Amino acid sequence: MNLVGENLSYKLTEELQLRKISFNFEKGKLYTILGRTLSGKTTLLKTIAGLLMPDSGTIKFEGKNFLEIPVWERNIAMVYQQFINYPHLNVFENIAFPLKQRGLDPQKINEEVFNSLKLVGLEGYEKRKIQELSGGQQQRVSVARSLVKNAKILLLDEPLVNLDYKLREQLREEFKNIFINGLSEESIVIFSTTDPREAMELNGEVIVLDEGKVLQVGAAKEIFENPKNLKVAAISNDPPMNILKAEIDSNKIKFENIEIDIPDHLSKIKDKNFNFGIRASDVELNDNGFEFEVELAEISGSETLLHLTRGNAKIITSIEEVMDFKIRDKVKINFKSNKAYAFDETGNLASSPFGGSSV
Amino acid sequence: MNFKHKYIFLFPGLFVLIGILIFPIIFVVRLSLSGWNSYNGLNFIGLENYIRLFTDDPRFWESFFRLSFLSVTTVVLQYVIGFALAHMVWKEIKFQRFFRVLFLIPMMTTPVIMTVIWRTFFHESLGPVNDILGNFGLSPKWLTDPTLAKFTVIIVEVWQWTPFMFLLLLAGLLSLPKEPFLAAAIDGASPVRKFIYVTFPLMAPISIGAIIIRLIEASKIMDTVYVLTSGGPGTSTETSSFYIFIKGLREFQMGYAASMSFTYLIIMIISLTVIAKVLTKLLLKD
Amino acid sequence: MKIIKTCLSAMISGILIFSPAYADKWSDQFPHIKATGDIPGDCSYEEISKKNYKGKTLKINTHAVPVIGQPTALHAEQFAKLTGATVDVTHTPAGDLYAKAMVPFKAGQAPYDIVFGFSNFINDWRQYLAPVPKKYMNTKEMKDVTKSHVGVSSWDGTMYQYPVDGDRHYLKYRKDVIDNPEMQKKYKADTGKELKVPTTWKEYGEMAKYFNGWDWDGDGEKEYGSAEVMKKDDLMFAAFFSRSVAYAKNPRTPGGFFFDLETMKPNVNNPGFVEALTDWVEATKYVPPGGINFGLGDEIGSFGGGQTLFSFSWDDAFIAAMQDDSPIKNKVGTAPLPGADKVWNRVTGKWENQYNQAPYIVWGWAVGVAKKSKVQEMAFDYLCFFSNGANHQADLAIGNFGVNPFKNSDFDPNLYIDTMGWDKEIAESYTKTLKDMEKSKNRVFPLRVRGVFEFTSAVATGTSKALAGQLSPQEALDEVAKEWEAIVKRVGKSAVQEDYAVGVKMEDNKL
Amino acid sequence: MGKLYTFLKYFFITIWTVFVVAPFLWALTTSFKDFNSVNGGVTYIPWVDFEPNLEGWRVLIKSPAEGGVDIVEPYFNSLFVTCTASLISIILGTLSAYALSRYTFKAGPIKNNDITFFFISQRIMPPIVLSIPFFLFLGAVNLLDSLIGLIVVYIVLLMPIAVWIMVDFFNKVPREIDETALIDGCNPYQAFFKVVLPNSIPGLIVAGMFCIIFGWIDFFFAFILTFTEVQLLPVKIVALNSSITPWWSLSASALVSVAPLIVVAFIVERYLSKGNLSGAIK
Repeated sequence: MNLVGENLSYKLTEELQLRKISFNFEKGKLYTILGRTLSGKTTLLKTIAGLLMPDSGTIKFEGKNFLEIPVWERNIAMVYQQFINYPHLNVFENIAFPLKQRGLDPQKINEEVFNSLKLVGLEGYEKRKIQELSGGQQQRVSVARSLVKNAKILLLDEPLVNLDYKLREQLREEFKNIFINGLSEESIVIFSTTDPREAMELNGEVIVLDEGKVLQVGAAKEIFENPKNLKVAAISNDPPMNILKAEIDSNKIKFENIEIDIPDHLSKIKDKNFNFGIRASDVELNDNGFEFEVELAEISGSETLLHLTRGNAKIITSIEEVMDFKIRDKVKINFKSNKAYAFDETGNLASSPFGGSSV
Repeated sequence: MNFKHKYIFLFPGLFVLIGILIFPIIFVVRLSLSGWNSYNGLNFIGLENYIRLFTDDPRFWESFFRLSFLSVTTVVLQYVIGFALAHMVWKEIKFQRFFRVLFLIPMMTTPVIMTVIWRTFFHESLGPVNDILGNFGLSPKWLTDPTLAKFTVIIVEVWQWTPFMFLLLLAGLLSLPKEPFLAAAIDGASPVRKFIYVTFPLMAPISIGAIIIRLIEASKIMDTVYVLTSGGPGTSTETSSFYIFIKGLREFQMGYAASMSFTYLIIMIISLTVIAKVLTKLLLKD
Repeated sequence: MKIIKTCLSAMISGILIFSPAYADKWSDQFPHIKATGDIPGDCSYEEISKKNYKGKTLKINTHAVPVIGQPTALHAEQFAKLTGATVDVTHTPAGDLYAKAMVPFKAGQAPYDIVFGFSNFINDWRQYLAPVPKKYMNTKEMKDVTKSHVGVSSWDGTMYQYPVDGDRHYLKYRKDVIDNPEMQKKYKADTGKELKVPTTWKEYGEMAKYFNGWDWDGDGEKEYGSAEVMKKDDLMFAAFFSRSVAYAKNPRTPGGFFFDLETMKPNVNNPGFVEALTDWVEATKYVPPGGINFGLGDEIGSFGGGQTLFSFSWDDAFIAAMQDDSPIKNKVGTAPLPGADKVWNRVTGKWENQYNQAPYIVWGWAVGVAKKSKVQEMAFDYLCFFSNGANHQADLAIGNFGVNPFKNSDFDPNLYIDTMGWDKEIAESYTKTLKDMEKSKNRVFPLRVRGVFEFTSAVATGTSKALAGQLSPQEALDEVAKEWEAIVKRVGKSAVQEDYAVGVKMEDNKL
Repeated sequence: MGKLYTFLKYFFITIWTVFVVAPFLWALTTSFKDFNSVNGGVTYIPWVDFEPNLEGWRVLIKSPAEGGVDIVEPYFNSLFVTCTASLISIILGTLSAYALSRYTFKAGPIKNNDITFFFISQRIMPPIVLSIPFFLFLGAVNLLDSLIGLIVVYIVLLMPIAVWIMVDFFNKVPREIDETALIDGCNPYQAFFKVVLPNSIPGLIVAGMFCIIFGWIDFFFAFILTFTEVQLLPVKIVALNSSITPWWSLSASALVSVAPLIVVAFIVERYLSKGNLSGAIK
C-alpha cells in the first residue's frame, strides 16, 4: 500500500532531468528530499503529483498505476516555494477552494476551513485578500489549503526558502508540529529542501538527490554521519564539507606541507592517495596550528565563516562567534582529526568517524 | 504540463483562423501566377509576374526601401517617445489619470478620417501650422517637399501610434517587481543608472514584442500616405503597400499585385524573424 | 441671421429665392422641381408615376455626397415615391468607384443594378453593362443630348452609359481682375503686355506669375496665380492632357493623339507633350503654397474660395465660385482652354508655328446598368427619370449637385440668369464656351483602351516626378512612354489598337 | 529625482499634450466652418474669426437626399460588428494563447513560438490583395454585404492581436497557479475558467481594447465587402469625400467616431491605475 516509484526518467532540459529514480514511500512517514538547485527535486515532486508525465518508469499507489490517474483525481496536496494562492479569492475562499471542488456541503467546508486556519494560526484573517498578507502569512494560507484536503500525499517543495531567516526558523518548528498533529496515519509527507539543517531538523527519512539521481537514502542522522560519497557529503553539509587531496605516508596525513597524525578510524585506509574530508565546524583556530591566508570572511548570524587558502588547498571554517578578519590576514588553524572523513579516489566513503566504511 | 486537453484549448482558435484564411492564402498564391486584371480572367502565366517584379520593376524595390526607412524610423520614434511618456506618468505626477487617458486617444482615431484632418492641418496656405509659423517667417513645404513630406508622414504616424507603445510599456512598467528597485535605491543608484541597469533590462522582453508588432503594423502604412500625399510629390512617399494598392485596386492588375504581396510577405517574415533574433540578442543578455 | 441662412442647405435656399413660376401638382409634391414644374417627356414625373415597381428593389452605387451622390439619392427617393419601388443607394468616393464595382463584376456578381463611374471606365465595364435599349434611345430627353456626350457614352456606336451629366475642362478666370482697367494698366506698365483672357498657355503662365503671391483683391489675404490638380492621384493626368492638347493635337495629323494608331507607338514623349509638361513644371511657381499637392477638391476650394486668378479643370470650381453665398459670385468668367502659338506635327517631326487650340472632351460622370441586373427596365426608367427635363434643370441650378450641361437645351443663357442669378455676360460666355467645344472639329476624347488605368497611372507617376523635380520633363515622359510600350506589349498590341481605333474614329470626326 | 528631471518631465509632457490635442482642437473649430470660412484664410476662434455654422454636424444625421450621410445606423453596425468580432476573437484567442503559454506543442520543426508567430503573421499581409479572395470566399458562402461576413473577416484581423497579447500575459502568470488548481481537483478546463481566467481580467481588458480599436478603425475590408445592406461607420464617413473635401463635416465625423473609444480608454486606465494590469500576480 505504499507509494512506489520505479526507474522514473524524465528529460526536461539537458541539465534538468530525472535519471532512473526509484523510491518506496510508506504511509504515516515524513520524507525529505535533499538536493541542490536543479538537482531534480521539483521535477520529482511534480512527477509524483502528476503534473509531469515521466518518459519511462512507473509509479504505483495503493496497488494502482498512479500514472493513469490524472492530477485532479489523485488526492494530493502541494505547497510551492513561491507563495501560490488564488489572487482573486480571499483567504477563506482560497482554503475552501479544494473542498468546494469536491462538492462538500457548506457547513462542512466552513468547519474544515476554520480548523485549518486555526492550525496555521490565521484565525481572524479569513476575509482578507491575499495581496494584503505578508509572505509568511501567504505561505500559511497555502499550507492550510493543502492540509484542509486531508490529502493522502502531501508534497512540500521548499516551502520555507523564500522566507526570511527568522520566520523560516519559526515556521519550520510549527510545520513539524502541524505535520505531526494535522495529518493522519494514512498520509505520506514529502518535503524537499536544499538546506541540510532543515533535513536534519525534520528528522525524517532523507533522499539525497543530485543531477536527477538518488545518491543515498536513509535516516537523517545516518546521512549526516555517514555520507556515502563526496557529493552527499557536500550536499548534506552547510557549508559543504571541506575536501582536500591528501596522501598517507608513514602514519601521517599529508597535504600542502601539512602533516597530521592519522586518527584511529582512518588507519585502516589502504590507498596512499585519498580525499580528506572535514566539516567546517571541525576546523578550529589554534595558535599552534597551520598557517592559512584569509580569502573571504563572512558573518552569518552569530557565526563567522572564513574562506582560507594555503597553496592549492581551500577550506572553509565556521567559528561560533563574530570575529573581524581582513582579506589576506594570516590565521592559524587546527583540524579535529578524530572527526575527519576519508573518501577514496573515486569519491566513495572510505571511513567515517561514526563507523561507516567501505572497507 | 502536458494533457490531451491542450488541443482543445489551441485548436478552436487555430482552426477558425486557418479555416477562414486557407482559401484566401491559396488564392493569393494562385492569383500571383495569373494575369488577372481588368481584361484578363484567372489565366495561368507561370512565373511571369515574379520575373517582371524581380527584373523590371525598380519602383517596387524603391518603395520597399522607402517603407523600411519610414517604418523603422517611426517605430524607433514611437518606442523612444512612448517609453519616455510611460516612464513619466508611471510614478507620481499631477493629473496622472488625465494624461494617461489623453495619451491613449490618438490611436483610437480612424486613420482614413484622421489623416484628412492632418492634411488640412498641414495645408500650406489654409492650415494652421504654416499660418502660425508664417509669423516667424517660416513656411515649410510639409506636403510638397520630397524630403519633408516623408517626415510629415512620420509625424502623423508617430502621433497616431505612439499610444500603442505607450500603453504596452506603461502596462509593463506597472507590472515590474519592486525588489530590484529597492535594491538599487539601497545602493544609491542615480535615476539614470537605475533606468539603464534596472528598468530597461526588465522591460526588454515586452519591448521586443511591442517593437515587432509595431513593425508589422507600421509596414502596412497606407491610409496616411494615400490621404496626405498619394505617394507624392513624385514617388517620394510611396510605400510598398501603397504601390500594391495602386497596382491592385487602381490599375486593377490583381495578379501582379498578388505576386508583389506574396513577395512582400516572404521578405517581411524573414526580416521580422531576423530583427526579433537581433533584438533578443541585444536586449536580453541572458 | 447669417447663421440661420447658412444652416439651410443650398437646396432649400435655392427654392426659397425663386418663386414657383410653374407650380403644378408634381411640384407641390416634389419641391425640388418648383421652378419649372413637371416638364413633359418620356420619363417625366407624369409618365414615371404610371409605372408600378412595388416590391422591387433597385440598388445603386453612386458618388459621395453631394456631387452626383446627392441628386442620385434625391431622385431615388422621388422615384420610390412615384413607383412604389425600394431604392437603396450607397455612396463611394470617386477614386474607389472603379474598384467597388469592378471587384464584384470580376467575381461574376452584380450587387448593384446601377453603377456610377467615369466615362473612361467604359471599355473595362462594358462587358458587364447592358446597352441602353432602343426605347430609351428614342426618348425626347435622349434626343436632346449633345453629339459629343452621346459619343463619350457609347462604344463604337452602342451606348453603354446613360447620359446624366456633362463634363469638360475649360478655363476659369477672375473677371474682376482681368477685366479691371486699373489692373490692365498696371499689368501693361509692369510687363508691357495686355491683360486679357489668355488664349495661350504662355500668356496664362505670365499672368498667373504676375498675380502670384500678393493681395490683389484687397481682402487681407495673399492671392495666387493658378489652382490646378497636381496631386498624384486619379485625376492629375487629365489636367496634364488638358495642357497637352494645345501643343500636341494637330488637326492636320489625324490618326491618334495618345498613340500613333498605325504603329501604336506612344506620342506622349514627343516635343508637344514635353512642351506642355515644361509649362506645367513652370506652373508649380505660381500655384498657392502646397499647390502641387492639390487634388480636385483643393482646386475647387482654392479657386472657388477666391484664392487664385485661374483654374482650368472641371466645372466645379466655377460653380462653387458662383454660389449665392460666395464672396466672388459674378466675379468670375469662363473661356475655352488656352491654346498655343505652335503645334507639333508628329508626321513631319517639326513644330508648326501656327495658333492651335483643341478642347479636351474630358471624361466625366457616367452611369451604367449591370448586365446581370434583374431589374434592368426599372434601372433604365430610373436613369431616364434622373435626367428628365424638370429634374435636370433643377439639378443644374444646384451647384454642389455636380450636374453640368450636356443637352443642347442647356446652352440657353437665360436658364442661368433666371434661376441662378448669374450676370448676363457671364452666363452668355459660359454657354458659348461650352457650345463652342461641341462645335470644334479638333477635339480630343479621353483614352478608353482596355486597362486604361495602367496607362493613366503611368502618366500620373511620370508627370508628378517632373513636378516634384525628380526628373526633367523629357526624362519623365520618356519613362511614361517606355511604360506605355510595356503595357501595350503586355496587353497585346492589336487589342489596344482595336480599342484605340474607336476613340480615334470620333476624334477624326468619322463617326 | 532631481529638479532638472522634474522640469524636463513637465516640459516634455506639456509639449506632447499640445501635440496630441492640437489636431483635435483644429478639428473642433473646423467642424463649425463652411466652404467660405475654410477657403477664405486660416481662422481659429468662432464668432471672433468666423461665423460658426452647424452644417458640418448636421450632415452626419441628414439623409443623402438632403446632402448628408446619416451615420446613425452605420454607427450601430460598427459597434455591433466590432464588439462581436472582438468578443469572439478574445474568446478563441485567449484559449489558444493559454495553450501556447502553458503546454508544449511539437509537430516536426514547428514549436510553440512558431505557432504564435503564425497567428501574428496573419497581420503582415497587405489587406488590398486579401480583399479579393475574401470577396470570393464570402460570396461562396453567401455572406457578402452582411454583418456576419464582416465579423468573420474581422476575426482574422483581430484574433492575432488577442493571441499575441494574451500569450504575453499568461507567460507572466505563474503556471504554479494552474498547477495548484489541478492539484486541488480541477480538471484543466476548470482550472482555466475558475482560476486562470478570473486572474487575467487586466490582460483581457488590454487585448479587448486593442481588438476594439483595430476593428473600429478598419476601413478597407468594410469598404470592399459590403454593398448596400450593411454600412460601417468609416465607409460611410469616407463617403463624405466628394469632389470638394468637406473639411467641416469630416472634422465633425472624426470627433464623433473617436468618442466611443474614449470610454474604452477610461476603462483601460482604471485598470492601469489600480496597478494590477499584469501585476495582479507576483
